[in-house]
Amino acid sequence: MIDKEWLPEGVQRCSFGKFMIWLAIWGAILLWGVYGMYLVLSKGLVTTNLNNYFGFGLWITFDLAVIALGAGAFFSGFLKYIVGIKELENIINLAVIVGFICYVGAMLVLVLDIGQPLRAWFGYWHPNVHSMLTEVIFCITCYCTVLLIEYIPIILENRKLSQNLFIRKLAHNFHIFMPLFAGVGTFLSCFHQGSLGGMYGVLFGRPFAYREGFFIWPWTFFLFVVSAIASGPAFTMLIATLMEKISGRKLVSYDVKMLMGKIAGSLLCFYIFFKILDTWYWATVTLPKMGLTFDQVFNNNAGFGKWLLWTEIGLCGVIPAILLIVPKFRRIPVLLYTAAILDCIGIVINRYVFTVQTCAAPVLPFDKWHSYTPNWVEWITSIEIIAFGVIVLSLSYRYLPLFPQERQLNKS
Amino acid sequence: MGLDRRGFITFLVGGAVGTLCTPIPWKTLDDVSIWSQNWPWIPKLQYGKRSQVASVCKLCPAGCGLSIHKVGKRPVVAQGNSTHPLSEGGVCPLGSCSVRLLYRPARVKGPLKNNNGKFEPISWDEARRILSEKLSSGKAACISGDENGSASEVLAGFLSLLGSEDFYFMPSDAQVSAYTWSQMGGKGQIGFDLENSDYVLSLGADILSSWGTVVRNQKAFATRKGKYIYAGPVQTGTAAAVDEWVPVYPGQEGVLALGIAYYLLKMGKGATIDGFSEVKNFVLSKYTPAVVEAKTGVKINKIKQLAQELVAAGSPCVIIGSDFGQGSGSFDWTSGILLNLLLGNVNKRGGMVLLPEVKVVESAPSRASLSKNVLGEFLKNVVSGNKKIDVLMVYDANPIYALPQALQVQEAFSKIPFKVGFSTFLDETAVMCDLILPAPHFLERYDDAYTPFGSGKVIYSVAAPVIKPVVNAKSTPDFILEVAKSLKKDLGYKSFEDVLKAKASAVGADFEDLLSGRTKVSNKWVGQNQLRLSVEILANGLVPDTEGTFLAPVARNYLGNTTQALTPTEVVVVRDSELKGRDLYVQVNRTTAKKLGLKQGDKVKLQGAGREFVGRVNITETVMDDTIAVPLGFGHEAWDEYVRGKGDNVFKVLSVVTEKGSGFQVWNKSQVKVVRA
Amino acid sequence: MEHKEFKVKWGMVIDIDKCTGCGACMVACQAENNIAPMQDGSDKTMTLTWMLVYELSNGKPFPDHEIAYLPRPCMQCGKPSCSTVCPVVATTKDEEGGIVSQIYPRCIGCRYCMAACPYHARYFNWYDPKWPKGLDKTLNISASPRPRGVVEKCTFCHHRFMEAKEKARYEGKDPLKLPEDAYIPACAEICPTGAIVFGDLNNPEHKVAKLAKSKYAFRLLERLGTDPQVYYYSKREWVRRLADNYLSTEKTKGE
Amino acid sequence: MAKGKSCLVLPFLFGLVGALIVGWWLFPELLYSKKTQPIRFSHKVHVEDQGMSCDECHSYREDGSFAGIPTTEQCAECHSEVQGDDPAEKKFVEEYVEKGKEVPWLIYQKQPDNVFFSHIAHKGIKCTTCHPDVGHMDTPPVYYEDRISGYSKQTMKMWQCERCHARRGASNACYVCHK
Repeated sequence: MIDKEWLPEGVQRCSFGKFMIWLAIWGAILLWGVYGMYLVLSKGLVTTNLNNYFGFGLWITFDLAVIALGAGAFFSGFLKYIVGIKELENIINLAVIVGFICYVGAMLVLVLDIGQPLRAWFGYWHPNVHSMLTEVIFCITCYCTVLLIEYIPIILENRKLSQNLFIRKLAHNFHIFMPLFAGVGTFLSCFHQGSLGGMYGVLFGRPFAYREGFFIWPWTFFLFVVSAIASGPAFTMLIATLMEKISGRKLVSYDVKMLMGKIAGSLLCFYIFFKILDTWYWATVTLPKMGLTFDQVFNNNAGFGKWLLWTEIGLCGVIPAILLIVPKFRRIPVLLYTAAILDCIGIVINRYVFTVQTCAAPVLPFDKWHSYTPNWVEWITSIEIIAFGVIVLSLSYRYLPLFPQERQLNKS
Repeated sequence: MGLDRRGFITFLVGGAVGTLCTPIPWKTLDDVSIWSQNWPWIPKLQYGKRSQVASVCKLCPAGCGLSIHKVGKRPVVAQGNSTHPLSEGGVCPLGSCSVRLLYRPARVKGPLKNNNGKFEPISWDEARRILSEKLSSGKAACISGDENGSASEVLAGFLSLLGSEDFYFMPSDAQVSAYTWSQMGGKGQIGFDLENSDYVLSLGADILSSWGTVVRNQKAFATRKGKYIYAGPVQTGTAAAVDEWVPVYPGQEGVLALGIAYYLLKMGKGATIDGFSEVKNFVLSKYTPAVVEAKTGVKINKIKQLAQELVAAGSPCVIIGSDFGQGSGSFDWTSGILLNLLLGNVNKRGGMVLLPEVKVVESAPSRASLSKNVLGEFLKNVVSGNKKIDVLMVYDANPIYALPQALQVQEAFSKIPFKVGFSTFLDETAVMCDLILPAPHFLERYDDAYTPFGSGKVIYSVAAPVIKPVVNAKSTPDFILEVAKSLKKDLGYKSFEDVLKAKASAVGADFEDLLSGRTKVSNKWVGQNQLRLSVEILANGLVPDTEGTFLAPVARNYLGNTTQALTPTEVVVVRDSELKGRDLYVQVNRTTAKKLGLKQGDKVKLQGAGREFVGRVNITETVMDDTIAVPLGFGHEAWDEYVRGKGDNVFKVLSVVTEKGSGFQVWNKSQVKVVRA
Repeated sequence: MEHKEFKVKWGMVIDIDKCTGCGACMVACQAENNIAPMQDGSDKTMTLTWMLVYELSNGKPFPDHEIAYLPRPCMQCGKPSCSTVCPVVATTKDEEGGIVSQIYPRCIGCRYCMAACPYHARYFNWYDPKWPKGLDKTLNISASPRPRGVVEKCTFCHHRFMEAKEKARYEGKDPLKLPEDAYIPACAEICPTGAIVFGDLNNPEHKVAKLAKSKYAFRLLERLGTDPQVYYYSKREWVRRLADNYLSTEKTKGE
Repeated sequence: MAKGKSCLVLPFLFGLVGALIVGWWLFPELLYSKKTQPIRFSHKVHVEDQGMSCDECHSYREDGSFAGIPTTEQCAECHSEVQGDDPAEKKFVEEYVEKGKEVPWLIYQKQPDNVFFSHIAHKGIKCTTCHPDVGHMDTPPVYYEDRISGYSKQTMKMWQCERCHARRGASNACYVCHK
């Protein structure tokens, strides 16, 4: 193997050629996505299916979804470094990288999504402190930097690189400061997960999204934070499992996975309780106050039926919450994974309806429902982010000691 | 000391730190974002001194006075002239686009000669030489779309000097009304004094959307003293705003008029006209309420109520007209006029008034005699060979697009060996001509409008060019005067400007005053001799309808009109219930749709007059039962990318009937067969 | 959120009963504000129509069916849902007169304001504005052309306000005490039936102030709390009811 | 060790100083293109020799707007024919007056189209507060155009407007200046 001396010690990896083919496949998708980006940047957003009704579409949904799922990074970091749950060190590296990928991807998509990317920095230079989106811009960029800083020491742990004394020392210093970054990251991430939710909750012109608050205003601020940390760990755990399936090697012990499942599950219980409360209050108090009924803000013909809500709260909320919180179920791998998948799907649906259904539901009584289907440019640029993630993760897995348990688990 | 790797890295770090302390990153970031305001394809504003000049809109026959706003020497936008009696500061959507039309991509850029299907640019001198040569040896005819301008007078006068009587206006209610009135022994042009009326009943005429002096109608409506009632098959803009909409089957408004007349006669109303008793007996026996209800779809009670309200009004006014401004017959107008006569409001304040005509080109025939020239009959005779024409001149008109029986029109065109199109835009007619001699946009030429049809006053407006032609165009009447000169025919004027000056003095106005936007207005009415009325005409309303669904074409100013296709600026005004992509919507109500087995969005064919019209179904309750409404103004094959290929042309499926007693062609009562495509 | 009060509050009263849906206001607006022509205009999901005329229906079948037309400019809300969400201060409500501003060179095109506005009054430049050759000569020098990728909206022809102030200054008058007809937007100016009336809602002398107090006056989606500066007027109850969302048990406001 | 350290300081300094020179000297040189006015217009001749006052050419119009630079038509009120022996005047008459063309003057302070600057609202302030003092110049100054943004180097930046507005208590609402 050509890259033998770059590989972590004592682990097995597939042949370099095979690895290259794997990279080439994803690289091709990435390139296709880059072409999509080129189209968008050179010809404008007219190349997408976004329109006057759907200013927000797949991209923002994708953004919010990956940011929520990427929450495993900050929350695992928080639990490991601040709360001190030691077992999490077995998966924290992966959590950080997944988070990094999610955030970089989100930023890329955001740059595409705004009509004037060259002015993206205005968010810093001319900020409107009243806007939730300003907070999002601040936190997302700052947290992205934090994740980069957290990612660097993992890179520096590469066998070949760490032979260098300076690098080794540097990596060590990074590690010392890691709790600090974890803290900063937790603050930033919490804040902007909340701001993302707040973005919708404050839309008092959009009954579908508008939420009043009990003690946090808008209420979605709180719900988005909790839902993100209720799905992030599950997502990290799923990625680890997926990597095991693909590589055919054991990477994380099932105990750690169950721990992640338990964390996600407890939070999901907490979240879904408040989500149900919130939905109930919104349907019975907020909407009628605006002159609307619960029935009016859903429409099967336009693709925004109530089934979405039942799926989100019931199938992808209550059920995984039970499966994850009850140890008996958690111990059965199939149930653990299914529950985690449902959990993630539920959060994606949540982000989707807040983004797209908010725009689709007519507010003017004489307006009508509109439907939206993303076109290939939107899809490929989103898939491109996934390809980017796969490549980063593949490289990281191959060359960096991500999983402390890997050697142990694959001894036989 | 050589620079090792670490040294080099430190050098780079130093450079980076240094660069951050220079304007490079910050200024570049800033400039690049400023550059995004200034992409090369974003136009720069060209500042200058603002001014306003008066003009007169010639995009439709309504003759609104415009105020053209200029920056430097460039006209920028058109607004209504607040001192003009027909616009009072308002202007319709089409008129407000007039400046932008100067640069419409479809403009004809210069004189063109058709060389075996390919248009080649020629000079104006050559054009004059070719046309003079053709005219000196052949029989000429002319079609004009300019209903109230002196350009038509020049053309008609020129034609009669050439020994031809074949001058035709594009068909319109103005023509039918003039013909009907002169057949009744009446004098002058029919007008409606809406401003002073306290009860306006519009039978068919879509007065607030497209009919007659639209903007002036709207102004009169806004300051109305009493009720406005609109009877028509479709809930148009007029129906939306007026006090009451009375649904009536397309083209049956004349029958409704006689239904109302029935009650007036019963109330003992009369009129001093020849043969009145015969007329009275005829109406009372033939147009009984039951008959009228069956024909019009209007309930007996409603007919009676309208009659009572009209009688109760102090100065009622009944307007009659085609739902889409053309295709009406003498029957409709006779019925409407009869109603006004019975109400005793003819030449009365707030009623139907008669306005004098003015003519300054001596050789031109009078309006009354020109109104007898029916274009459809002419084209029929050309096709059948009864009429041999060598040269056809078309001015400000698009007959190939805007006449029913398109096949016949095209055939007639192909039988005429030499056609000249005096057109501003490359329309369907122009592209079939042998010579295209671009007429200037109205803002680039002298032009006038004398008492637009529907106006209740005599109004004469004249406009001078606001800008030099932006293409190589030449005023058509001036060109005609040149051709006349080369043929040694004397129209009595050196230039079109002189014609206008003569007209100004004939109406008793100062030419310079007119140019500055001060319009000549007079309230003079024409006294009448004894009128007559024939029962034969009135019998036309009793012809049984053919089988099929009623077709109600709908004219809307923002969709363009018979001469001007949908303008680039108005494209966004088109509703999503009118057009989707390239498919035009036809409108039917739920009941009719059910009857015809149609669902929302279905593709349908409307079959009529041997042709087919394709559209999609939009179900809306704005259309009365058994009726299918279709917007006019689509299905263009020429012009530019803003209209070409959008929708279908409803003129194709309009069926033409020759009216008994008048010989007029009528197509406002068309019916079509609706089939799923 | 802070609710700014202004001495002058520019407002509109649109008499729906006078509107014939002719579209003149829309066309005047396009020209006045330098909106480039588009090829497909009936697809309202892609067009730029700062002023848009909606067709309202009373929902009944023929022959009880009625229609009305509702021109919809920007409502210039007293409590805008759009300006507060803008991340880069490209839209504010801070100038005397209460017009909600939109600054194109500042806008990054995030479209958050579009998501926030319940009136669909905000428009994104999806296309590169394309001017057929020569048409750029008819551009209004008062309104700046925009590139693609920014959001724009009706500004009550704000440039006319600035020009009216300039003229008042030239004539030695107080630019903040403009006479009623010194400043009116293009749509109000062109409307052939005079359905659109414009003026200062805070000035009891102005026609708008009087009309807005009528029992037939109403605003769109009042119960959302946006406090629009555009009023409508209709004697038809069904029209007024369509202005806001009502539960079936609720009475129309003003009834 | 000491030697090694000095080795690192020097390259750092080289890099730093080099970047500073490039950034502060070379970059502006490259960024701006220099342009001269199409006609060498001498304010001096008009103001000092002919005794003309500024507002004979730079005046307010009746709608309160500021006319800025006069049009060729206005200039031709005097310069319909060549009067003196200045080649610039000859060029102006031949190329612009006789052809009826406007001179593409370069305006040092030209604000973008999205700015509505009302001269009359700033009437009390001296012209030279914002404009270069060209009144007595024989040759117009060189015009620097930013190659990236396309604007004049001297175009006032928004913060400058805002600073002055703030100092004078004028409103800094967006719509005070933007259109």
